Amino acid sequence: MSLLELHDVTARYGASQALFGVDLALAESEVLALMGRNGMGKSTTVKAICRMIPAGGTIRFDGRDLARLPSHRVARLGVGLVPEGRRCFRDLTVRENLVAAARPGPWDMARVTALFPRLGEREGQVAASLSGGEQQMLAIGRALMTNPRLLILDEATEGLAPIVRQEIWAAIARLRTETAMAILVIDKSLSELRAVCDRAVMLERGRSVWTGDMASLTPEIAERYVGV
Amino acid sequence: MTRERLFNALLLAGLVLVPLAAQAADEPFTITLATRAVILALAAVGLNIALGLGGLVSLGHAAFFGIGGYAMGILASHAQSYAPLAEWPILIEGTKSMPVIWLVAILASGLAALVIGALSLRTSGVYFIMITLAFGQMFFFFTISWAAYGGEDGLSIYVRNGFPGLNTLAPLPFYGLCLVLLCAALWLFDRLAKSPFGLALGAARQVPARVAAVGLDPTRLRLVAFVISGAITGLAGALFADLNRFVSPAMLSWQMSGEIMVLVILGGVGRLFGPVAGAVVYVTLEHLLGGITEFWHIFLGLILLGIVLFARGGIVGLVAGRGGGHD
Amino acid sequence: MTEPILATRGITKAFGALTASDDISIDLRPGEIHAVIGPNGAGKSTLIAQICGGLAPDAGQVIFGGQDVTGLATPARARMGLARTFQISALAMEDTVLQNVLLGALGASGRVWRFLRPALKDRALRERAEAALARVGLADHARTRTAELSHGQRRQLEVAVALTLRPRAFVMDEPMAGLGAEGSKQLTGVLDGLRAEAPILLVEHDMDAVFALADRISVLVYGRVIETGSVETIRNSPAVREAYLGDPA
Amino acid sequence: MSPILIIEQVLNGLQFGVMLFLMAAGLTLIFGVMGLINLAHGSLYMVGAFAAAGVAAATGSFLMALVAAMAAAALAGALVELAVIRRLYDKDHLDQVLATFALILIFSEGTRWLFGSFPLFLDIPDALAGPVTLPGGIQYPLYRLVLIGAGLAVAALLGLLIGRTRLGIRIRAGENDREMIAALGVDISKLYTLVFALGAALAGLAGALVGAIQSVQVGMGEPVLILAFVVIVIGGIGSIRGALVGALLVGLTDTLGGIFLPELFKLVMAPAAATSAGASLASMSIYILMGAVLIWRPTGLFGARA
Amino acid sequence: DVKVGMITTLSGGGAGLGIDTRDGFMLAIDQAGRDDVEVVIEDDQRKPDVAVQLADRMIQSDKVDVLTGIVWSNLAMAVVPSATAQGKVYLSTNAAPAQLAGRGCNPSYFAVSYQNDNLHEGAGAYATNEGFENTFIMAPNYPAGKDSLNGFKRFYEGELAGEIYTQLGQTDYAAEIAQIRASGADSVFFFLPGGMGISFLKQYADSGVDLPLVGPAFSFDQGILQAVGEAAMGVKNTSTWSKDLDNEANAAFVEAFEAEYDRLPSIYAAQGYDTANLLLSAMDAADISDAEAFRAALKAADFASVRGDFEFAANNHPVQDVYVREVIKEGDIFTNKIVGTAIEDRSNAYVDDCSM
Ligand SMILES: Nc1ncnc2c1ncn2[C@@H]1O[C@H](COP(=O)(O)OP(=O)(O)OP(=O)(O)O)[C@@H](O)[C@H]1O
Ligand SMILES: Nc1ncnc2c1ncn2[C@@H]1O[C@H](COP(=O)(O)OP(=O)(O)OP(=O)(O)O)[C@@H](O)[C@H]1O
Ligand SMILES: CC(C)C[C@H](N)C(=O)O
Ligand SMILES: [Mg+2]
Ligand SMILES: [Mg+2]
Repeated sequence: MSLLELHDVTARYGASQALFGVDLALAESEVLALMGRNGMGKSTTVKAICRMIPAGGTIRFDGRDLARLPSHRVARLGVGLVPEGRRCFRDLTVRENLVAAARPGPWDMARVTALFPRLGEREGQVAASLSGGEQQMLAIGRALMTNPRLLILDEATEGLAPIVRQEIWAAIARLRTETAMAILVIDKSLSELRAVCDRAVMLERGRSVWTGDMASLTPEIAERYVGV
Repeated sequence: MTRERLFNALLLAGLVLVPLAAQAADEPFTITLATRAVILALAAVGLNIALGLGGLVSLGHAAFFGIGGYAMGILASHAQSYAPLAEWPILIEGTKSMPVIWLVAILASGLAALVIGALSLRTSGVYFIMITLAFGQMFFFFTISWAAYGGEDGLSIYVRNGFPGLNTLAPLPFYGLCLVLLCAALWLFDRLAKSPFGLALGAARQVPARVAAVGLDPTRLRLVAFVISGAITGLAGALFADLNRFVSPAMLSWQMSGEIMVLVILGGVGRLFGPVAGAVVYVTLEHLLGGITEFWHIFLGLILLGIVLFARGGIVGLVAGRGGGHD
Repeated sequence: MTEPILATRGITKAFGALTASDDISIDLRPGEIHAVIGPNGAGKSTLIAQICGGLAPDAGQVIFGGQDVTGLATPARARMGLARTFQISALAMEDTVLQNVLLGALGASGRVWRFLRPALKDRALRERAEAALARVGLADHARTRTAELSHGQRRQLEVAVALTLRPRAFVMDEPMAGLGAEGSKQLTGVLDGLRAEAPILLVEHDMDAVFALADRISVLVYGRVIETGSVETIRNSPAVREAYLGDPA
Repeated sequence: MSPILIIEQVLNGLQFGVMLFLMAAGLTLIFGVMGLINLAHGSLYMVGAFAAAGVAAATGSFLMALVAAMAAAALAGALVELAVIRRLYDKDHLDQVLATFALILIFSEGTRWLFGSFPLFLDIPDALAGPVTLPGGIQYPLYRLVLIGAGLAVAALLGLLIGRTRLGIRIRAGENDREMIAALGVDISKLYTLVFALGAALAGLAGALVGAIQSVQVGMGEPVLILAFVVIVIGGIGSIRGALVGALLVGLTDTLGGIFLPELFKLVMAPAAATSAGASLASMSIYILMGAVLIWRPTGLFGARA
Repeated sequence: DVKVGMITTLSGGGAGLGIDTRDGFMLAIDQAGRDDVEVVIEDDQRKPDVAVQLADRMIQSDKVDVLTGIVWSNLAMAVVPSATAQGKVYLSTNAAPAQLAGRGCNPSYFAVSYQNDNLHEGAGAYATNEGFENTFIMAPNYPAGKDSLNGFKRFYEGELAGEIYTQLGQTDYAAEIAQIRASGADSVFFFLPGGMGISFLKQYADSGVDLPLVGPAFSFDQGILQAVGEAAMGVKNTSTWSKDLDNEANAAFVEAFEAEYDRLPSIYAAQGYDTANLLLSAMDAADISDAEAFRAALKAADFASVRGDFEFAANNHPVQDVYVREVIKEGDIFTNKIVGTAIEDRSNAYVDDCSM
């Protein structure tokens, strides 16, 4: 059974519609890539799942319909979000950022700082004064602190140094092998996605237009939907 | 024609026709009420430049309103008593001429806005709200104890000031004057909003760092807006004092600042006719509700609350739909 | 060697115990793209802030156009011809895309103190703004409200605004951040063409873009420039590999 | 002017400051932490004072009156939050100003409708009445000493709550990014209702405590409200410590200014004119203080953000 | 027929005063049972600009003949000059600032209440009679406050231990009380109307300073005494009226007021009541359309005042006694009792400045 299931999901920002029908399914422990060019609706899909915007169609998580739940209930069901643009709590320290999100489970302060030692070093610094990359790590760590069953990473490697990026991909790979966590990744680096993801969904103009195994994602398809 | 424009046109037509009808029906008080609405609208248009275009939430605009009022009160009372304002270094006499009074009101309140703005604009956000409030309070307490001009009792003048060629004592001509000034201010607001200055000011409200990065000084843009804004509100203050033939510290109270701001928000922040709609509705409500019950403030409060909660973009937003202004 | 247009001389900046910029001297010569790379938190944005006037250095100078501009405010430097883009898009979200580029054109033209003529009616300003939009591929979106742009489109607009300034030097903080592969490619093309107009000091983590564009690369680690050189030198420097690049994928 | 008098006046200034802090504490909690400009905070203060007066008249117990004040204000606060305030969080300060301005009108006239137009009676309990003699022979009202103690206790408790507890951290996180903290699984709405009720209860407590030595009447909240705003802005919004320091500064400035400025002016002016000019300047002094602090430190003494 | 416009404060913090004024005034009108007076009542919210506009409306639209009701001097200053300039009669139920008594006097303006200084003058005279030699005096820093201290000093012959102006609306008086304690005064005169007075009295009582207090009636009127409670007990205050003033009209008034409104009247109610009766008496003697005659009828003051003998001085302000009262408790209710007369037949200090 799928952990997360979207069927014919639509969404709009005021007068302008952004999603016109997105279908996707994600099984327990699966790693799925959500791909598409800029502005095709990837982040909007994520917001719809997390109930940060109202959406049409059906969204089910672990068999439950999310349509009527407030955002925090979705999170408590086990959806951990690393949002586009990081959105760390600016005035809180690194430690407080992590504490604010914490819920019981294997992921705690120690484990997060083990994954990202930099966060341990900057524990008492307020998030606003962190470098972009440090903030990104904090956002991932914060999502992990909620001990999610599904981790959503929206452009989680944006703006990171290659070496850190490698670290993060390695971390994702580790999460994939060492935990049962399902992961939904949005990223622009095709090669990295190929390495960690089981399957991919392509979005175009707010519609899911292609779904398949990573193996079947041919260069032609990539060229057509993401332009490389 | 968009719905907003239609609404604006209707509002303006109402402002022209209602007092004429009142005149015909011999209901001079309706004209007085309309004059009050128009003058308050003018004050609010002034604030709308700072608030709507510049995003400067000033809770001290009553200071400019009051300075305008005192400009009129002081000049007129000196004219009334034939005692010059100053004899040294130059002789300054009082005057009962509206154009001169207006000019003085604009200059004085603009100057005050320059000083207050230059100091206040070092802060932003909530701190800006509060520091403007503090300056307002300083002026308020100053006028309360300014014995030379009546202190808390304020200053009365016995006859309304004059305007060349018009009988300002009659309600209608005075109303006409006020309406013309309001229209001029609206025209200015409209022009400003679309002008390069307005564009840059709007950007300074949203992303000051960007504005600085293209070579413009956001603080200077805001300061200019604040000065224009204060000057217009000051002009309204002079008219208000003339309407009442009276000026007192009450014009500078923080409640007055709050009321001017309420007019803008009620009508629609950043909307051209927002302040006008706000003032007309507020004055009408005040007038109608007051007659119904002693506890009419409760209903006024409920209506205001309803507008904030259910009409984004104020009255104009409600009537004309979103877009244009901002909230 | 030609005179550098932009240079820092021994810039130092500390935040408490942390030295974010440690005696940095780099320069930008006409016609080049000089990339600054380095790990997260190395001090790249801090360096840019000091070059552009957002932060005052504790020590050292910023020289622009042969003049010491260390004491000048941001707008003054911009008026002298220094254009920047922000790591996190700084755009007027309520305004249209066109208005955002018009703002840039305005800043450059010095015609901001006009109160009565509509900005949109100023032909010269408009042409300048529209040209910049066309260049980054946003011409079709001129009338769109900026809030409605996707992240990637905002990045493009960010560059377009800097273009309108027609500056003597660009300083760009991660212009590619958040752009899709295709977008990066397109923007790489734009920047490539730009260097003829004005040199670019480019902070970027997108190594494909950096290696494709840069004439020189400086590597910043813990606030210090550990190496400056050509793409080849940097690519093969063990120190840079260790601190930043990691193993080639 | 004798040293004793000066010490006593300093004490008065401190005490006035602590009194202001009681009011400012709830305000800074709501205003700083939840990012809400609550002009109606003075109304909750009034609700507390009226509830206390009502209950004190009925039961004769001051303690019951205090409990009633906090309960009534907390209830009023929770209701207001549920009905109005929660629709304002995602709006900007302007809408908050208008809505809470409207609430002032409703509360003030509603209270007058319920309790009539004349001030109510609320007095110091007998056990705390009258002066005590402090070391140095200073006579000082016991009740005011108790006020000082109560204010400092509130300061300490609040500081701990907001700074140290997970609840406090989550509240502050919500202030930075409400949507995001919800997306991390925190029910921010419930949290905010709680905080608002807590802030309201503090206002109610202040209203009852202060009401016992002032007048319990409609509109009593507004002058204090302005002073409380001045206090938290000087201290830096959201900072409990700032509110305390700000309150003491304002208390001292106001008290000592009122006394010493006229004396100072007498050195250069005729006494009558000096008294009047000194009093005028004294009435402006806290605003001058606030202006000066903000010009020097645009985000207040302990504030980090605008 | 006569149409009366009453502008008074019916909402906000000062509403009690306006409500008493209105109720006292209307009591007299109702008692007269006449159908030839009509009263329009409006709330000025204690804002001068609102008062001015209400006056305009009453004059322009309602076409009233007589205006009345304003409680506060600053509102009176805003309304009265222009109302009288437009030929309307203004009868003051309370506020009577010096400016309108002296050079600003007007034949159409009658202060039925007092001249503002009167009560303070009474307090000064009382302090002198009582043998106080070193009084500490204080008032808020606004015109009425300055008039107050001047009025007190006019009749006070001792020394001043201190003279301070407090802030308008001030709520904490610890600093002033400390100054009083340190000043070596033998008595204290204070003018702090409304909530300011309540705060001061409570704090003073709690401070352990026990010098005798004197003040004008404003801090001791029926509306606020209950709120002050014990703290006011025994304090001397000066007034031109008191509920135990021994005359027939007053006894009838107090009884009728209590019967009608279920509370004791205040000085504002008494003044409102007198004002209405003065108006009615003038209507009996002259027609309002004959302005000259009507004003003469008013000036004759041919009505039974609750203050006993009543006549107008040349500047249309009363000549009356100023009494000294003491706060007492009757059953559960705090109220005042007359204990003496401070000045008899007091006119006012501005008569000679008035040329009419
Ligand atoms: N807040 C918003 N208001 C209005 N429209 C929006 C908003 N956010 C996004 N959109 C529109 O919705 C569409 C989808 O945007 P979305 O952010 O989901 O794209 P994306 O696939 O995540 O792109 P990117 O790769 O650039 O992040 C875009 O066309 C964008 O213009
Ligand atoms: N205002 C500040 N106070 C304290 N420390 C700061 C402040 N601003 C930046 N820092 C610290 O200085 C260091 C350099 O930050 P900077 O933003 O310049 O890094 P960067 O090189 O741009 O990183 P990235 O590539 O992630 O954007 C970081 O460790 C950051 O935490
Ligand atoms: C109630 C009174 C104290 C009013 C006073 N006459 C004043 O002008 O304010
Ligand atoms: Mg996205
Ligand atoms: Mg950076």
